Amino acid sequence: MSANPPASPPRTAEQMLREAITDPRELTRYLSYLDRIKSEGMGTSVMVAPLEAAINWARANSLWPLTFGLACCAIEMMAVGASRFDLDRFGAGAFRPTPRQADLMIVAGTVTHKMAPRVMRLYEQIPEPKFVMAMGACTIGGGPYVKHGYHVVKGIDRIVPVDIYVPGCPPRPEALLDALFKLQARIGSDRPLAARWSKRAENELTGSARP
Amino acid sequence: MESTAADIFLQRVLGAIWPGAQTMPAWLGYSVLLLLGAALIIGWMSLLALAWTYGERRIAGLIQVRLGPNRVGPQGILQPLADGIKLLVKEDVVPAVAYRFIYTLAPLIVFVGALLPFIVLPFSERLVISNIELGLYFVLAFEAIEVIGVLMAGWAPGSKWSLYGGMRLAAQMLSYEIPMGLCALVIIILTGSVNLGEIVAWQSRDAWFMEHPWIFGWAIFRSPAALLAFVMFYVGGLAATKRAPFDLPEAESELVAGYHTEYSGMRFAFFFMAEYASMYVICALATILFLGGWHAPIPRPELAADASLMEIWSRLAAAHGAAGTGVAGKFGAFGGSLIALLTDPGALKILLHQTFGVVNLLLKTFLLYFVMIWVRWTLPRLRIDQVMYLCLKVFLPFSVACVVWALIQVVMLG
Amino acid sequence: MSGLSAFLALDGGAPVGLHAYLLVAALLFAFGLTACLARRNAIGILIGIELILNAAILNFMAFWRFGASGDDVSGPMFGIFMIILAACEAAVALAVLLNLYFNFGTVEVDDIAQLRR
Amino acid sequence: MTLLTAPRPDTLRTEELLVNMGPQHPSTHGVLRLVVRTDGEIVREAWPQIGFLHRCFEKVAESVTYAQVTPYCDRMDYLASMNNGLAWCLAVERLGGIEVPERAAYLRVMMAELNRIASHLLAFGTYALDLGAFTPFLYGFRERELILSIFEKISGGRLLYHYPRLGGVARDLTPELAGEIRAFIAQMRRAWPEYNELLSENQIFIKRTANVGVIPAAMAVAYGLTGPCLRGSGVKFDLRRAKPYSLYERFDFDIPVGEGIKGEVGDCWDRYWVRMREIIESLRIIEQALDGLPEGEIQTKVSRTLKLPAGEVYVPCENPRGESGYYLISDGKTSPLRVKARGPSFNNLSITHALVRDVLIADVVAIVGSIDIVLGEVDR
Amino acid sequence: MPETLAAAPWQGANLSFWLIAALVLISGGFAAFTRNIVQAAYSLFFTLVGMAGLYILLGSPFLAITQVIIYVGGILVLLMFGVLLTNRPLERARRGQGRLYVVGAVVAALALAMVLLRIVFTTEWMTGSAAVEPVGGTRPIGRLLLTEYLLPFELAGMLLLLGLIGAAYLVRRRET
Amino acid sequence: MTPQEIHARLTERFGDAIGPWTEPERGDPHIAVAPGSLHAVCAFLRDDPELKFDYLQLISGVDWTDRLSSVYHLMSLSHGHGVVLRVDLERGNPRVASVADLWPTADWHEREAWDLLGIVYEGHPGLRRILLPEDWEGHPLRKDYAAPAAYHGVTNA
Amino acid sequence: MKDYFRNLWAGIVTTWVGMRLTLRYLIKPSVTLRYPEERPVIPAGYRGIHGYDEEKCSVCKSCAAACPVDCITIEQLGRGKDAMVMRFEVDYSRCLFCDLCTIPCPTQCIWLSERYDLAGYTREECRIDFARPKSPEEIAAHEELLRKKEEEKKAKAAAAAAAKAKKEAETKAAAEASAPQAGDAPTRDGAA
Repeated sequence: MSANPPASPPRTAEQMLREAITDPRELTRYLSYLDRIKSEGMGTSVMVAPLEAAINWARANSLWPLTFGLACCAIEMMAVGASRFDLDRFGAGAFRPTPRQADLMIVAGTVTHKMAPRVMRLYEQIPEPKFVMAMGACTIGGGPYVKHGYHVVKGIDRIVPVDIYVPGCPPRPEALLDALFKLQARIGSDRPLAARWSKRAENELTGSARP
Repeated sequence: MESTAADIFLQRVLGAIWPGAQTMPAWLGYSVLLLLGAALIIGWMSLLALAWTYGERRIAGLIQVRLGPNRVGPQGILQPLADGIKLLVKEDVVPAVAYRFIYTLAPLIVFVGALLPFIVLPFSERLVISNIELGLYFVLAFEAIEVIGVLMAGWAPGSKWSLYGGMRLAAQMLSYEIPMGLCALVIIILTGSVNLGEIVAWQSRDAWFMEHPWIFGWAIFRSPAALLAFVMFYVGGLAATKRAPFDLPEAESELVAGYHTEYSGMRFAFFFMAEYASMYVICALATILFLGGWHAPIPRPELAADASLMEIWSRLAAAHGAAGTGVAGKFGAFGGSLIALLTDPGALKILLHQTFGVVNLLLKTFLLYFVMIWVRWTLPRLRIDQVMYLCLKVFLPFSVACVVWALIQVVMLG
Repeated sequence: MSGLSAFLALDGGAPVGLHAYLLVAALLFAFGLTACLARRNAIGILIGIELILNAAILNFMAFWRFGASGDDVSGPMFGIFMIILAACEAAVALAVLLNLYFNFGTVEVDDIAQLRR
Repeated sequence: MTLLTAPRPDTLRTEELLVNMGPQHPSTHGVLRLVVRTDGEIVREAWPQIGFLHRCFEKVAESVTYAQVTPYCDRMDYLASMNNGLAWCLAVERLGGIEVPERAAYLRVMMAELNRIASHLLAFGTYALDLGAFTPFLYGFRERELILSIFEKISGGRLLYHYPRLGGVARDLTPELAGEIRAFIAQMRRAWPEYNELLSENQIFIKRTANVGVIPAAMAVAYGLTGPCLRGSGVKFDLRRAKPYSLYERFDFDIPVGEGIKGEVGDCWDRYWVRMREIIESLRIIEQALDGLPEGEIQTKVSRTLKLPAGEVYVPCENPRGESGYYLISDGKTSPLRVKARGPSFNNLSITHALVRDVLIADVVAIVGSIDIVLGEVDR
Repeated sequence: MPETLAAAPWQGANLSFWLIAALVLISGGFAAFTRNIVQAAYSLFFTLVGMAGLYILLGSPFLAITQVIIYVGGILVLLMFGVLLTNRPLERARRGQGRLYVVGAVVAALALAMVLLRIVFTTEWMTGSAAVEPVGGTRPIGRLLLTEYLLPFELAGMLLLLGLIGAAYLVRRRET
Repeated sequence: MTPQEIHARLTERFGDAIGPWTEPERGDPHIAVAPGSLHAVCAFLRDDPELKFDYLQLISGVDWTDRLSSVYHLMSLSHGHGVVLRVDLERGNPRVASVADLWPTADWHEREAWDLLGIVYEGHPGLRRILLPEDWEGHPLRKDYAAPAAYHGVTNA
Repeated sequence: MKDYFRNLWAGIVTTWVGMRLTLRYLIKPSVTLRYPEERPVIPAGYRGIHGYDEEKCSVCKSCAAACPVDCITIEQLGRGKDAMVMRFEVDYSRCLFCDLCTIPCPTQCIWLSERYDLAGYTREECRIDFARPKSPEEIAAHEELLRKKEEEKKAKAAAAAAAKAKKEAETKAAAEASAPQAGDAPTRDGAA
């Protein structure tokens, strides 16, 4: 028996792939797919780096969330948009009522089986690039309802790929802001031009394999 | 054909920079001119939209005791730029059930509809793309094109919310157009002209038995009918630009996002820019019609000269243009004529005068712009039948009364 | 190329003349008439009528512009009156149409003819 | 899939549109779905579809101990978590015969009333948002933040407090906090007239809400409406008066009812106005509770593995949205046999179908907003 | 060798004419022949705007703008409103027109077009000199409306009023 | 009126359909009603001027593992008194008359009891699932209910 | 007619009143907390992420038992007083922050702290192990200690058993003059 490492390092896409896919033929196909994404990224990096930086900068600083609240956490989400915390300071305050114009889906609250198809559809309706924030314990893993909640989806990552997880029940508004910063940081390291179409692909590959 | 500013520009100025312009096919010349004008207008529209989305968010922030965007760039001024770039690179989605052609066309028509009034909208006495006689009539007419675009946007994507948005706008438009037109008629009656330049000129003429009336020369101070008409015109303008409390076509809490529910990315940005551009058109038009246009509320030195800036420029450019040979030389000549223009005392005088006018107009326009934002963040939304009630049962009788008053005033006071 | 160019008067010595306008008007009129005859939808018929009216206005304008009388404003005057009439006609037609729709649930004229009570 | 719960197709006429409002719709206050049958701008009928937030509370409650149910109760009506926890604790205490110290009862009342204000402020804000005014929402949230900071200090949570515990409350009130509450009361009294200036008295707001969605008193009772929805129809019924609990009988307060000032009795404006006046009444109660707060214990000893005697009990409490109660059946074990939660929003929402008949789309939003539902307790 | 700008300033106008004529005819044809009534209404928009352009070329900007404000802003919006109200707007299935009808109508229209075109191109029209610019400004129109054309003007006003009343009467809500 | 007085009145009127009075040690007393006469009892309770139970607080289904019950909490806003009715039902075939025609509020409560416990309310205008999706299997609040392993492909473990 | 003008007047006045209010607010200072620079004052007793003091913990697992969602997982080496905490993991994708776990703790080694920020890029980051990471030597040492204690215990038990057996034998011998076999030594309990 050995002591656990304090925090496991984030797994690479390849690792996740290997864990997720059992069929060897499928796996080879996906891995070659991944290689192509990577090589395209490498090949064009010198040329497009400044442009990519600009695009990333714009995306990170203009994350329009979808007006989409499910339960308790939605109230804290509203509080973040309100005067005291003022999400608008970071350019993310323009809550869009329609998924077509949104970039960020803050899934705030318990996702039930009845709601799950709608969440999936909303996610699909958001044009690329799209980001998903799982806010609150219920969204991340079923939360308090994980044991006896027969009607609760035990983790939103079973139905849509998640970019950032914000635990809490509900998380403080500051925690949500922190998560936003972390998301912005992650967007900053994206390769939007090299892998234009690849985000969805990679999500399909590495994230939760959606049924 | 009379020689217009366009002809002068084409024949002399362009010719001065590039003598070949004189011999190029006419259609090419017109196309270049067209593109140039369009680029200017679109540039100005984009600038307005960018600046005022930022402005609106900051003002809303102030009203709501918060800060508004202040992180992206110094004090957040790069926020609209980030939004713009993001929208530009966002995936373009066309719903499967949409009528592709009309779906694609709708934002462009809305955009063009918002763009057209700029053709005749003056910035100052001389600074106007086309000073046609029917300026006011033109602006009012081409506001309608935007409505057709919105109707297309409402129908094409096959979404029910969009459809409701489009139909609401149609109903709304049929009600606000009439009182707005009548309010404009008040000014037409008072001034006896539909030319925007003349309307402004009328507002600097002697009034109230004063020689230099300044602020009292403005239409709203010349006649109580005009004051009332101004208020109604402005409120009607709110409806025309789909701003709160008349934002029914895109009522967020009722119709999701109304007619642009299904639009994303750049197409949505077109609607967005069109909204801010038509806000500018309404505010500038209200300023020109009722608030003295480019005339300042305070007295200013009489700097106006008869010669137009274009004349001087083309004269200078022609003088310098002959000297240049080769590309470098031509650019040199262009620069030279520019410098000469900027140092010419006559031209300087005109420039100063025009700049003063532009600043005046923009200040007043932006004040109205601010009021639009202020109203938006204060009032709840009306219901569609209340909009119709307001326009047809309140504004219509009052605007008719204003017209009658204006007629009486013109007949009695001459 | 030169033939087309000549026809279109692009390299000729004068602006396009009366014939060009009359051509456009005639075709538009024919379109309008077809729509009136072939459409079963009442709104389609209305659209056809609008096309015919526009063709007529264009004729008036063209004859006024290229006709002998060059100093009055009879052409636009006719146009204005026709537009006013068209507006009036459209309003009434639409009212009739909505009435039909409420009563019969359709705006297909054939169906309405059959459904006549 | 989406049409499964939609009305039968044969009840529809073809030229009318069947529109889904929600579950993601800006004005359905969460995940309510309204299937509306529209004819142009007119909504002929609306069927509320619920269950998108069904979190199986009742099943969970059967599986955990009495003490462990309390935090789940907070999540029922997450806007009035204090009141919900209170209702649960009262039910358990009554069946278990547990005495609550007087100081704890006073603290419970104080916090419940503060939470009522917080909830009404949110209702005020979101109602304004429904009607297209954005700023009142933020002003409401500004005052709400003050309450939240008080709650944070006394319970450690911003939204879900878990403050009332079986047999008492979690923590005591410090004198500094009492001062803060008094400061809040003063601030709230300053802000209240501003809300009215901005929204309540605004002519557009009145025109949007007066004479819209009128609920006659008899209909309100028949549909089991409670809280501001019932009182908005002019029925003077408040459980704090009718069946006092947690020493409410000691406090002096008025029960605001709809008077039809701007239109008919029982319209949206009346319901809204009842809420606004309840804010003031709650302030009065809090002041009295602060003044008369007795010294003493805040918690009686309750066994960790509490077993209730077999029996059943139903204790209704007056929540911000109406009668909220837990019907608790015990069979003598450590966890309940059955818990049924009566959420006021569940009943209040059921009137929607009867209320939304031949109104404009904008009115649907106004009506649903005036009922002020929280899906957490509708779906449970 | 194309003419230069300086020598032939009217060339732009000619080009514009043909472009606009093409727009008018194509969209007009579409409005007449498309099977989808909503698309017909939308293409009518382009026809009407194109007609406004032709009026400008013919020297009457006033009529052009009137066309836009009344036809596009009023009639077309009404028409579309009617279309959207009565057309089961989201029902994408379209019913075909009767085939026989279409054939007959197209034949008739073609015949008519031929006759018209023949008349157009064979008749010796009595034309004045095109160089004379007719007056089309606002002022003379306004003056004439209240002098020479006063009677038609008043009649038109009366007609509008009657139309308004009639329309309102037709669509009034009948209390049952 | 106290529940006991109400019980006395009901027994006087309905006889055997009403169960015997039992005063519980703790908590609320209830009146047991035979399923067959529930609707008549409820109608009487609502319409009798002295009782006038105009307000139905809630209907709850209960699974006792050997039987099911439907419990009605009634209250009179005008008289201020309340009563609890309980109808015991067979577990295999739980059927009872709907009271949605007496109190509209019963509509949703009965749909919920059907949804979660499978109690059939006869005469209900539209007894469909309310909280769970229409194609959900089973009635979760029954004591022998086992949650499905997956629903529409979303695993539930 | 009277109503018409009254409505109109009310509309104008109330609109102006509302706009005056928002204009007043335009110049009021904002209430916004400039978050990343200005940190909020988290009051004492805030129910944030757990705090855990391993030194105090007696590994009684009553916190885990009190948790309604079983979000606390404890692994240990040894039992009772000698237990060493190998893993004290809280799963924040389940935790309710209800404070129920801190009540039964006899040593106050677990409490809810003022930390709140936990956002991570993966779901695994939501599980936090509060136990101090142990080096292999430490573990080996502890195992050694356990074994020693076990042996001691065994020896003690054996001695006690022997003594008891002896005593019993004596008493029995005294009674019946025949001694039964001593009982088996207690089996060794492995680390959980």
